[in-house]
Amino acid sequence: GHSTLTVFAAASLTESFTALEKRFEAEHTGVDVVFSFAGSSQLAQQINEGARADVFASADEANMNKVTAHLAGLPAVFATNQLTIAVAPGNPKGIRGLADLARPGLAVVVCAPQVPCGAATRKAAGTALKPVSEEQDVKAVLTKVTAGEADAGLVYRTDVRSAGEKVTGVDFPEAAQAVNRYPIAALAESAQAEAARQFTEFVLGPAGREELTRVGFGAP
Amino acid sequence: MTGLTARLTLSRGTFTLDVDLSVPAGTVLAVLGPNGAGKSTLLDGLVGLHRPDRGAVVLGGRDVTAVPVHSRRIALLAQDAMLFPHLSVLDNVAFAPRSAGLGRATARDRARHWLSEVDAGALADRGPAQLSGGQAQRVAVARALAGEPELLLLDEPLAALDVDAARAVRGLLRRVIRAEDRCTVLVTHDPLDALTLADHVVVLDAGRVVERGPVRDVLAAPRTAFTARIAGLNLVPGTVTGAGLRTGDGQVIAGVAAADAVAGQAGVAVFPPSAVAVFPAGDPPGGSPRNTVAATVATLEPHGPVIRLRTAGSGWAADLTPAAVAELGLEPGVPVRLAVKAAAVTVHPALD
Amino acid sequence: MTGLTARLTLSRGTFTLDVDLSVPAGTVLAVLGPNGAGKSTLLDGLVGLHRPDRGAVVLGGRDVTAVPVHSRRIALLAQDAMLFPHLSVLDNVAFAPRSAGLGRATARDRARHWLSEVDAGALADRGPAQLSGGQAQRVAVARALAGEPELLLLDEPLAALDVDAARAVRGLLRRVIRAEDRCTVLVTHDPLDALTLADHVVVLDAGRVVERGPVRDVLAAPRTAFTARIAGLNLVPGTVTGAGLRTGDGQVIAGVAAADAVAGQAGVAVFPPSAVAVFPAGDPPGGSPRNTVAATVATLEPHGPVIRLRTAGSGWAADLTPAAVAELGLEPGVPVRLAVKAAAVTVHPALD
Amino acid sequence: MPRLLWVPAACALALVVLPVVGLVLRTDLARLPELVVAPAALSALELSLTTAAMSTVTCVILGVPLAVVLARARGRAVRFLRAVVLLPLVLPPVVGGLALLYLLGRNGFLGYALDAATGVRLPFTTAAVVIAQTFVAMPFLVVSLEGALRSAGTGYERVAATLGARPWTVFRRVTLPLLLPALGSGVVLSFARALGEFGATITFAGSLQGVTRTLPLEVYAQSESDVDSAVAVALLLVVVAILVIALARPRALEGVR
Amino acid sequence: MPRLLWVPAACALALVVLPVVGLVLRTDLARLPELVVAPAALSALELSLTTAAMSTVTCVILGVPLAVVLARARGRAVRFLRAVVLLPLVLPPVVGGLALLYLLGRNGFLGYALDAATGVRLPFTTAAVVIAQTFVAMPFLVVSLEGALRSAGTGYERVAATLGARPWTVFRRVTLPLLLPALGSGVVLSFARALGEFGATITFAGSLQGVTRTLPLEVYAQSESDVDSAVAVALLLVVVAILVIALARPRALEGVR
Ligand SMILES: Nc1ncnc2c1ncn2[C@@H]1O[C@H](COP(=O)(O)OP(=O)(O)OP(=O)(O)O)[C@@H](O)[C@H]1O
Ligand SMILES: Nc1ncnc2c1ncn2[C@@H]1O[C@H](COP(=O)(O)OP(=O)(O)OP(=O)(O)O)[C@@H](O)[C@H]1O
Ligand code: MOO
Ligand SMILES: [Mg+2]
Ligand SMILES: [Mg+2]
Repeated sequence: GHSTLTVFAAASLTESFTALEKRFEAEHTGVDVVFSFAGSSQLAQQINEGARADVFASADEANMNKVTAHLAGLPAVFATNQLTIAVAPGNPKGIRGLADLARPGLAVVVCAPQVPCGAATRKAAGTALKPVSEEQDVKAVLTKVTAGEADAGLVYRTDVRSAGEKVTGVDFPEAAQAVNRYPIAALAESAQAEAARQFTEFVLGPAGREELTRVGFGAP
Repeated sequence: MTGLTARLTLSRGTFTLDVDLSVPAGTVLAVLGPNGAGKSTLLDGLVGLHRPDRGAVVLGGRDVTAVPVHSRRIALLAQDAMLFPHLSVLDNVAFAPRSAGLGRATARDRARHWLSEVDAGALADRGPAQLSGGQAQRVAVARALAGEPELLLLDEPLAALDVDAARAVRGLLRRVIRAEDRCTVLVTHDPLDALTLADHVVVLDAGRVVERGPVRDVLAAPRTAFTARIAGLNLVPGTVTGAGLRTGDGQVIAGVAAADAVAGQAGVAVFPPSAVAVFPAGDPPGGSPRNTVAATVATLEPHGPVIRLRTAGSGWAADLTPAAVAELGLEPGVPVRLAVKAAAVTVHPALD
Repeated sequence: MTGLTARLTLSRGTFTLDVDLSVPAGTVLAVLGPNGAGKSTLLDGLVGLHRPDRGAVVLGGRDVTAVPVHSRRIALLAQDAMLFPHLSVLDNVAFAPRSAGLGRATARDRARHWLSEVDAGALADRGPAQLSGGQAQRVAVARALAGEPELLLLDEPLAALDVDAARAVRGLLRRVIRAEDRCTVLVTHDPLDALTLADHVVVLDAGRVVERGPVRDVLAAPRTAFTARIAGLNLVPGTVTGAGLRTGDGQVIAGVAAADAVAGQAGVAVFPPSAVAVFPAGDPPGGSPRNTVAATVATLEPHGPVIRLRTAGSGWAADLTPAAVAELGLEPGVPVRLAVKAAAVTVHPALD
Repeated sequence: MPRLLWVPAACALALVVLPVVGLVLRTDLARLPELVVAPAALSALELSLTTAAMSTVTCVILGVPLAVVLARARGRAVRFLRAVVLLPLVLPPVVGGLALLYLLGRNGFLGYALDAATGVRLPFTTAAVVIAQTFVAMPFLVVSLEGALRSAGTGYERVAATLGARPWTVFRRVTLPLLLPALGSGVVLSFARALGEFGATITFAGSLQGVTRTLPLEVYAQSESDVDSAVAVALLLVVVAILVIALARPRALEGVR
Repeated sequence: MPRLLWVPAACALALVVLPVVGLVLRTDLARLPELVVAPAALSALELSLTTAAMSTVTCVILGVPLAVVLARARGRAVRFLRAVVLLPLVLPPVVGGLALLYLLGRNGFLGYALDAATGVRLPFTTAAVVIAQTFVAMPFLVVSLEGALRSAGTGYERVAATLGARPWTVFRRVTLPLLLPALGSGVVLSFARALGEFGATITFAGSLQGVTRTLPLEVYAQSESDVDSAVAVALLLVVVAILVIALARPRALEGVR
């Protein structure tokens, strides 16, 4: 038979999971993987309100914890992500680390402390930064940098990777204090427990590893 | 009783209308009155567009006071044509038949009939915006008639019509408003319409009925200055005497007393302008005219085939041929002497 | 020349107006014509609301054809009052003075003046929705006059007015439209207005001028059936002869030939209904009336103080007293004999 | 019309047009065809057009009566209702979506009843998209119609009643036809709002390809990996919307009067 | 008005009201006062009200002339412009913000010129918020006014011209006053849209407390960490908006006619 496997995945997984979908479907004929990409907290909310999902892949553990009641098993971390400083291509302002971001006249944007990337920024950089904007999500930070509006922005490595030529990433050591962990879990209500388990394992396995590394995620 | 009986008290802002009237089936009631007297308001009240404060409207035995407008079987041709801008002339006229449940084709046939009755058959496919003022008015007449209502309310249906159209529509109205089970209320400023179309007349002023009765009686023997003016009659108030009437300033007008005039009571002397002769100022003319009065020409206005001359002083009107006007060199300011034969003057009891 | 000269060709849908006219300063031109003749369209063309296909409007020496509406100094009182719904009556009338640059207080003073001229001073603070039809019309008259324009265009200014108001406004117009440097075009269905207010008249039919001239000349000697009807005159077309006129079917009407009537050419015999006597059918009456014709009563309509009787057959109209009507037992369908004295008939050359 | 008005009008136009021009200039138009034929974009476009059309129809069916009631009924309550209708206008769309979820979700009191009675669960279905879009788009229709109804007045409706038309006939043959120009604007506004709806949809309906992922959601998903292609897809949306509006707004709606 | 209309009207109302009721029921109202006095919420509220008011005023100043031009001018170009005005309606707000950024940002061709000439940089300022809100809200004003202008026709304007009023006077003393009811609706629509604006603001203006973080941005930020408090803040927004609209829509705007 033909069955549909619904995967709720954090928006930042769009690229890697879309690539994984093809490989998974090739290996598991008869299963059609469908994604719902949104903010992790939105997805958690929806699961709590009765969304019929089979798998949930969150961008942080906090949101995964909100849906503990609906999980089929314990969540497993399948990827990590780490902050980096996105600057204009070729780094014209010569930014080498967090300290440089305090330079006067430099327009810096970060995530708002309420969102995961902002929380990570707090953890890594403290309150020393004086940003011109605290963005709602990491893509908004990246956009400001690619548009040339900001001289530097704190984003994830995956974001720098996906932006290609348009930004350069400058890693900084404090980022290691705020590693972001991505957990995945099958959901208890799933009508396709077997396929859900298979997909979870697929993401955690070598194929998943390969695609996730390609877009910049770190190993768990 | 079949026909209409209504007693209405209603207010619009500071204006109050307080009227009762009855129109037997098959008859026409004309409503006369100056601008702002409440004629249109009365029609709105009858049709149900204005909720009366008190009163009742009874039509053909049904009390329709609480019946919604659309079920009253009363058509109103308002002062403003108000053709539906989104419908063709034909569909405007077909509106009432369709609302009564007729099929499109039948309704249109009936509409075509009524359009040709008002001589507007050629306009059927036009939009209302493509009509002249008079054409729109004619279409509005057809639209009101097409509903074949039990009570027909017409607010100045002949205004804006040219003479031919007015004549045609007057003829049409005469035919349709006499239908056995229909009664009609006709608002007009033209006593001619009242005379030719109506059985009875009420005269409104400031929201009240100031005069009512059979048309010819009221127009021949008006008891208010307004009715006398539109009826084109001269009217002199005073006290009834044996030989006629004595005015407030002691002048006596010889005349024929009507049957109901009682000597010593209030009365009015009534005589048509055509009965008034005009002489140069100075000696009163010898001969039969016993009532003469000195006056000054105020205005001269053609009135049908004659010139109607109004005077300051007495305020009387006289109708003269243009030749006489020229011969006497009459123009505003010229002093004259007016004469009227007593046989032409009737004296009626006055209302107050 | 001061005053207005205009030559306009313009079209609205399938209708085409093609008119030229001139109105010397200080004079009034009346425009008559049946519904849909193009009277309102003509005014729209003059004021600039309709762009002419060809033609020019010259006012006081200025060619205003390309001048925008608001700079033409032409006021238009349209058929529909169209008072600004968001302004009080006073501010409606003050609109033109204010547009001319006057201060609010001065403009309102002027507005009050004009309002009292049309006897609507008491309505100053009302909203247009609180007026009766005739009150709105009076306010619209005041609004048009308050601009003190060079050219005044009036489209049926007296329709919807009661007799007193009509008389008052007629008097007002007579005063204001005679201003030295002003000329006026007055559209009306009422020959009375033309007679009392205008110097010249043009009669429109189907977008063309079919008759023009000094008012009295045109109304006394109309050359089209329409004008004859509204002027209340009988008009019989035929060929001018020495003694009068011969109709298409050989009947001869004795009459007085006008100076410009040439024997053998087309002409019209003209006589007033008041000159027509009515006798019972049968033998022609002995005596002076030389023109007699057999006919059947078609309609009877009161007309001022008389009854106007129209006949089938000849189509002539006769004015009778109600007493005569009663005495002769006249009603539709009764056969009669009509007579008119030759002295009362004038024969004019016809236009075609 | 005063010539001077062209100055602010031109500014207004510039404010609207220049950014879009800038956007087009910065877009790699060469890639557009490739992006347009991408199955994800196509299915999102199709979904967007169907759902926006369906929610516009729903808005009309429910909103026109509501506008008439608000414009014609009298009383205090109506004045209050008039303000209530504006709720979805001011609610941030995401919160609106949340509200719908709380109402129609598994734990919502209506959603629970529905599930128990029929087994139907609305969230994360195409129906949910339509509901979300209708929720946010409805006030646009209602407010614009109500204004038009109010300024049109009741004159013609009264005339129709005197001609014997019962209320329903009056509504169908007079009120509605005279409302057409305003209905045209209202439909355009609500269709556009539905087409661009993002926050309420993603919250209430999720973002499942082919089921609930409309074009704005697709743009959002795209933007995670490639902003330029997201912009290109957005331009596709714009072009399609303008075309649909231009074609679907026939003469009749532009004001016959 | 046909009684039958109450049925769909009630459905429409339910669709609008029930979700909000659901929201209120699920909110911890006890915490509301505490959330409302939070400085972040207060400063966001203040910013939202000021910027929405300013952009509504801008919309009126620029949008009314544009609506008049579109409704009254003739010609092909105008038909085209009429469609162009709808652009911000259909553009996903985030893309709209991007477009503004591309135009007025440091590297945008207008932004660059502005920076070079005056040293003014718009992004990340409160002015940017107003611009973004004006951009998205303008079409609502223009479309609703244009419909009204069209159905009102030019009759009274023509009468005014015959009374010697030059075009500017006609506009000021006839067109505008007669437009008031529709302007009322238009102002409500655009104010509400500006108040709820999220995507374009965050993209073009960023989100900095007290400078550019309007209430919807605050709600969104809150919702990531604490949905309940986000909802509470959103309800605050709703209450304030309804109050402002109810107070700022005086009789005059409700149709004097
Ligand atoms: N769009 C149109 N298409 C065709 N004919 C039209 C159009 N608009 C107006 N007309 C016609 O133009 C003619 C002139 O109209 P106009 O309003 O000037 O007449 P009028 O002389 O003022 O008549 P009335 O005495 O009834 O006011 C009418 O016959 C009318 O039907
Ligand atoms: N809202 C209002 N406030 C005060 N007076 C009003 C209001 N509405 C109407 N009126 C007055 O009511 C009176 C009656 O108006 P109505 O339209 O019935 O008069 P009418 O007899 O039809 O006059 P016309 O011959 O001019 O048509 C008028 O004097 C009018 O000014
Ligand atoms: O959408 Mo995210 O990946 O929760 O920041
Ligand atoms: Mg009236
Ligand atoms: Mg006319």
